[in-house]
Amino acid sequence: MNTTTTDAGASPSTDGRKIGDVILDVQGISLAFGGVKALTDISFNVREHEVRAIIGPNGAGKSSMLNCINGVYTPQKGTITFRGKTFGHMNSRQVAEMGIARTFQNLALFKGMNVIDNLMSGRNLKMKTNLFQQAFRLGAAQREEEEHRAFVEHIIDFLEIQAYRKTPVGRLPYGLQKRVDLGRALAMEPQVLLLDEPMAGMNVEEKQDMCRFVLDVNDEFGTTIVLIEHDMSVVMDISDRVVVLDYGKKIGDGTPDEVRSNEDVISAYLGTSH
Amino acid sequence: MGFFLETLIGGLMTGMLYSLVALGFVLIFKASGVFNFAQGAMVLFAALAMARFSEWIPKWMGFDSKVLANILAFAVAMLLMVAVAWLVERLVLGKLVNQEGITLLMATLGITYFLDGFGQTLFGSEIYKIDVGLPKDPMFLLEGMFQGGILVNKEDLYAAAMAASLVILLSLFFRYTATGRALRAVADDHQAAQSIGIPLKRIWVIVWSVAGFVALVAGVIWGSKLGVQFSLSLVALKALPVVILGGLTSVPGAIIGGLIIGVGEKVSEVYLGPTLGGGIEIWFGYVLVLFVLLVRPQGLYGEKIIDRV
Amino acid sequence: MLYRENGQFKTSYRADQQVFPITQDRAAIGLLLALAVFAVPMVADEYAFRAILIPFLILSLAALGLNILVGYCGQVSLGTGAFMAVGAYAAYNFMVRIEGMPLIFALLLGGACATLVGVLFGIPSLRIKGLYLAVATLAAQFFVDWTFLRISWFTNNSTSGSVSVSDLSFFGIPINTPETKYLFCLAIVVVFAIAAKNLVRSHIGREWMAIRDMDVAAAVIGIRPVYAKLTAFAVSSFIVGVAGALWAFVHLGSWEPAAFSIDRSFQLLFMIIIGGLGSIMGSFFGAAFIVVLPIFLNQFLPAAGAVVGVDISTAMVAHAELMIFGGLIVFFLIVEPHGLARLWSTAKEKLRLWPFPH
Amino acid sequence: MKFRSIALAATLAAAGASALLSSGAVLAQAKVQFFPSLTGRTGPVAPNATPFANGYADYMKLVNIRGGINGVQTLVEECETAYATDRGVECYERLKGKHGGATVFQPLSTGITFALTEKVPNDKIPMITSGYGRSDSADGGVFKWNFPLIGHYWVAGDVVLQQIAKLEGGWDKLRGKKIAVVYHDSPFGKEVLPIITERSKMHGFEMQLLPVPAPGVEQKAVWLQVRQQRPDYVIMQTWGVMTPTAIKEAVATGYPREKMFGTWWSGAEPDLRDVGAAAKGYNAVMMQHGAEPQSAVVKEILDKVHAKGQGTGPKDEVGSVLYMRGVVGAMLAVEGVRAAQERFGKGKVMTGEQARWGYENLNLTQAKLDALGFKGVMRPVSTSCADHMGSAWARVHTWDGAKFTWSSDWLQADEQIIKPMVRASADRYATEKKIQRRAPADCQS
Repeated sequence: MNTTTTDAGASPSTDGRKIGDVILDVQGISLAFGGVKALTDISFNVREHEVRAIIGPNGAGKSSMLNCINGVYTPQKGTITFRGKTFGHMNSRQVAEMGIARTFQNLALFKGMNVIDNLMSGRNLKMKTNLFQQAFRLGAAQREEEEHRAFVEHIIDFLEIQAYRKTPVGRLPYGLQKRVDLGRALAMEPQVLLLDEPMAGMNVEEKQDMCRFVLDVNDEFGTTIVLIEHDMSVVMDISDRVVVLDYGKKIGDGTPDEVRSNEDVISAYLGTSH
Repeated sequence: MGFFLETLIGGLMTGMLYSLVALGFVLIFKASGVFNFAQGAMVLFAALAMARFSEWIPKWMGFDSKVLANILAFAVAMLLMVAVAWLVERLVLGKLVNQEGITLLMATLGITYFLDGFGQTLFGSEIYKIDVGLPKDPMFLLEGMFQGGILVNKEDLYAAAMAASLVILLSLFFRYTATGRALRAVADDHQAAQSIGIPLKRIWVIVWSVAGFVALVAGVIWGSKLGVQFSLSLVALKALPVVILGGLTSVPGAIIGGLIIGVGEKVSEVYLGPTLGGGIEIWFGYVLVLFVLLVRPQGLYGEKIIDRV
Repeated sequence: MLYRENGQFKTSYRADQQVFPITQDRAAIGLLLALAVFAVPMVADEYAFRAILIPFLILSLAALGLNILVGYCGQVSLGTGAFMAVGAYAAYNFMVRIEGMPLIFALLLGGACATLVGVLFGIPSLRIKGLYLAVATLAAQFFVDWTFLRISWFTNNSTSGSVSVSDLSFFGIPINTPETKYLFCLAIVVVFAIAAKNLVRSHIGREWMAIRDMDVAAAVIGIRPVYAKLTAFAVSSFIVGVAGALWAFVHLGSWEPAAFSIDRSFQLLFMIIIGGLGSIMGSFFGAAFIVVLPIFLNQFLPAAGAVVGVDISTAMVAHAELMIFGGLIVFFLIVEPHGLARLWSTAKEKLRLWPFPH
Repeated sequence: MKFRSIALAATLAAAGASALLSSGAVLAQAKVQFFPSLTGRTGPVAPNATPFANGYADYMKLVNIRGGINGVQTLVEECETAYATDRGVECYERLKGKHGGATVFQPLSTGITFALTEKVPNDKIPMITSGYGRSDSADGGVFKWNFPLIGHYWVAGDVVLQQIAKLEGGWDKLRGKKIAVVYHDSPFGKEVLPIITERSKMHGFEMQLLPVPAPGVEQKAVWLQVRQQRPDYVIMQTWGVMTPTAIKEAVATGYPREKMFGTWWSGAEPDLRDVGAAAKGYNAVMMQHGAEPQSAVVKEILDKVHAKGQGTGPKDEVGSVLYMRGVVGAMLAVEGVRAAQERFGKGKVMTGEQARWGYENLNLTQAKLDALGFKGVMRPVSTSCADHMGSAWARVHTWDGAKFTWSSDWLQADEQIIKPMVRASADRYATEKKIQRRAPADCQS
């Protein structure tokens, strides 16, 4: 996979990848912790190959939304339909098997492992050898390790983190950790990639790199992308459609321009922040 | 029926003593997040000090008033426990801040070994006597109602009373004194507490001293019951399931837990024991806890943990 | 200058995935093994074998097993002694009840039984975490001890409840001299160490560590906590069980449940904490430290006392031993909470860069 | 240990220095008979095990002052086991080769005894386990190296029951009676059960088994059961802190102390000191001797050892029950060597193997014992190839609130019952271990 660098400043080139039909459809999701309502009756859908953004002020319930899709949380009401299959609540394992990967807002890397192992762990679903084979590194296990290592190395090249292969992720600077987080998700060869504030706390250059990676993933492998982001300029630049949440309710949904002109959104969100 | 009541009462009283030791665990865990395995060793150490000084002091100062000796010995022992607390903070905890729980647990195990050795070096390893004048003879209640009456062990009764009053005392201390409030603040949130200028280190010393005090009282009670001897340190193992059952962070939990386990042990040993071949109280508490945790992973009164990502 | 990896280029992932990528390390390990197999039997006397080397090997194996559970999968267990006991008594029963049962199979079957019990007591780990789990595992400790005391079937109805084995042999080779016992243990330990190392650097190992480091994220990338945790318990208790059987058969020869008391569990936990959580090599460091230290103190203190002319009583030695032991534990936790293994690796990194500080 | 020979210090220095890998360091020394001593000076049983170790050491010093064993000096080196089996094994391995080789081991722990029973035959070192260890090891035909001299648990159990029967007025009176057994939940505790079971079958009394988990600091439930069942007698096979705890709980539940009978590990001063008057009436069977402050040997120790400031422990414990047990243990160890010297050469240092012959051919007549200062302390002991116990006599003493006084005359365990039990159990062991009974020829060797 060669990495064609597109300038993050430029608007996303919709040409080259045609947006398909709905792949992920969220219907009337409600989630509450005890008395606290995190999400109330949220519905939106995601089309194949598109870049879908979820925005909203802090505590709007964005992460909770992703957690519902991942099966980390179980919503009290509502359904999630993925490729025609409808679920009351998702089971993390299933979600992963269906090809939905995820990065985390405040890093959830495996601190004790180095970069390679973190990425390799993203391949676990694809590794099939049993305990015994692994214990004695029998041919199959050895081969498996090597194949997947090869794949992981591609990602390492793609993300330009060759130098840190064997570094324990705990020691990496924040920006790089974010990349590894993305890499781990990519290692799963996902069809849908959920990015939870991939650019939070980054400086301009890092943001540009990250945008580049996201867009490349989107172009190169046509991976559908759902991202949560605060930086409006970024969102407006790279996303095809945007959902706006506020206090766990959906207050807007549409193309960046539509959302820009949406009254509620302006008052609730744009008005306040930036 | 009468016998069942006897067992029940016996259990409650033993349970009260368990709670007392458990209380030490909880205090320290709340304030410093340390699961202090050394609590048992502290009980032994305090008891040894109490026992030996109560026989030495009269020799040194040449008087023979039991009461005075006991009071002085208690004071000296308490001073020792404060010193221990201070040293622990100074030499161990202070140097292990924000390590993982398991590391801290191991550190307290290290302290346990040290105290066991140190205590026996200073005070010897015979069986020593603590006599605070607890009556030993049994008394019988409701003899009219049940044939043979209900036997209540006076010593236990007094012991339980002492334990209970100590518990009340402590909860008052936590509620109404400035230090107590500070302690609770620390327990709730270290950073926040520090940021509003509560000196963590001093708090820790205080908490460990309080735990030392609890250990001393426990030591005196158990000591006068069993005689002061190495095995005393093993009461810690009796208190562990209590702490976990009640929930690591809850004072009332420690008390309820103690009573439940105390009663559970005795009743199970007396009624299940014979069919199972006896000696089951050694594991009963733990197995009980295991099953309770399956339903309430954080114990009866512990705070619930929610994963956030 | 001797310790460099410059110029050692890896041309294949296989080469890069070796246990010891640096040639010097491989050489060192090879040398160490050679010494252990050939040199040690020549120099060591019976005492060294029976009282130091054999216990060290067996306990390292147990520590290794525990480290997989605690160090790699992050599930704290205080019930290790129980799993050792299960291994020992199960192996014993296979020996006495099945005529002509070969020792090695008895050991492995003992491990298998330990695995079952381990998984059983591992189930709570699916709901219980941290210290709560640690204490919950004590249930295993006390319950198992009690079971072997109470149910005389397990002890082949011996009046006292203490059992013993004799004339061990490994496919015809009698294992009765200290040397043979030592070599037998060594062989088993090496095999298990290699297997364990392979496991922790394979995907199962990564699943364990993922659960340890961030269980939610692990679940999201498709790792099943149930599977990861229970396999960890299974593998761990298998190794621990075999170690228990070795301890009983090879080291003690005759034993009672007290041989696997809670003190044993703590001792093993010490080993992996001091040695280094999540490090195979650490298990060995820890075992060496915890086995040798008390013996050393116990003999050194009176000697030292004699040298300076004060005569230290046995009791005093024993107490001093406790104090110093406890003190050193704390000391090590303070200087290096990540254990001897971490010290070792930092030392190696420094050596690699030597003479340059960074 | 206030006093040790320079040689010992030197050895220890050597041992300590080379502790890590070679502590077999043998510093061969002329004419020294080495008696290793496995002590329990720390840990759960320290209060009881310490006097034993002191008595053992003191008597050995006395022997040297008396001129050694036909001129051969005795040397004691201690190793602390804290009553833990694995540490006991380590100590055994450490000491067995020292000072020209260990003469005989006395582990003072049933657990360690079991472990060492597997090892001593290979190392050719005898082991004396007076009053503990394997009861069946009295059968010298199978247990060539074990010597439960002057008593084992089954003797204790049998004598206790004899005394109870006496009080009741005959064995037949026991029918229908209920006897509770409070025992240490371990091989040590269980060893006493077979004989009591046997007797209960014979005389039709009911047994109530009440195991107490070690260390035994929590016995409320057990004694509640005693109170509920109201057994006619309680037999206690306890050790260490378990004994005083039991007596205290008995006091607390108001069970009559007169009805309580301890075996000989449950009836010493440390067990009753801090219960004091409350324990008045408590009985314990004693393996021959009890507390013997008046005996000649004690007097001799006091003025030849303690008076010279060479006493091992505190003066006031000299002559107490467990101290005496240490003294007797040492005496038997020494006399075995003396007997061996008769055969293998007076004034020579005996190897473990030679000493073994001595223990197997002990013949301590009353005259010899009296000469050694054990008048009134012990009765004659004579062992043989078949009988490694040599004497089954015991007495019962009773706590009068401050000290023990004899409450029975000499009682002998019923060999008719015990011998077959021993033999059966020994045979079982032999078949398990696939070992042959010793041929008569072997006894001559």
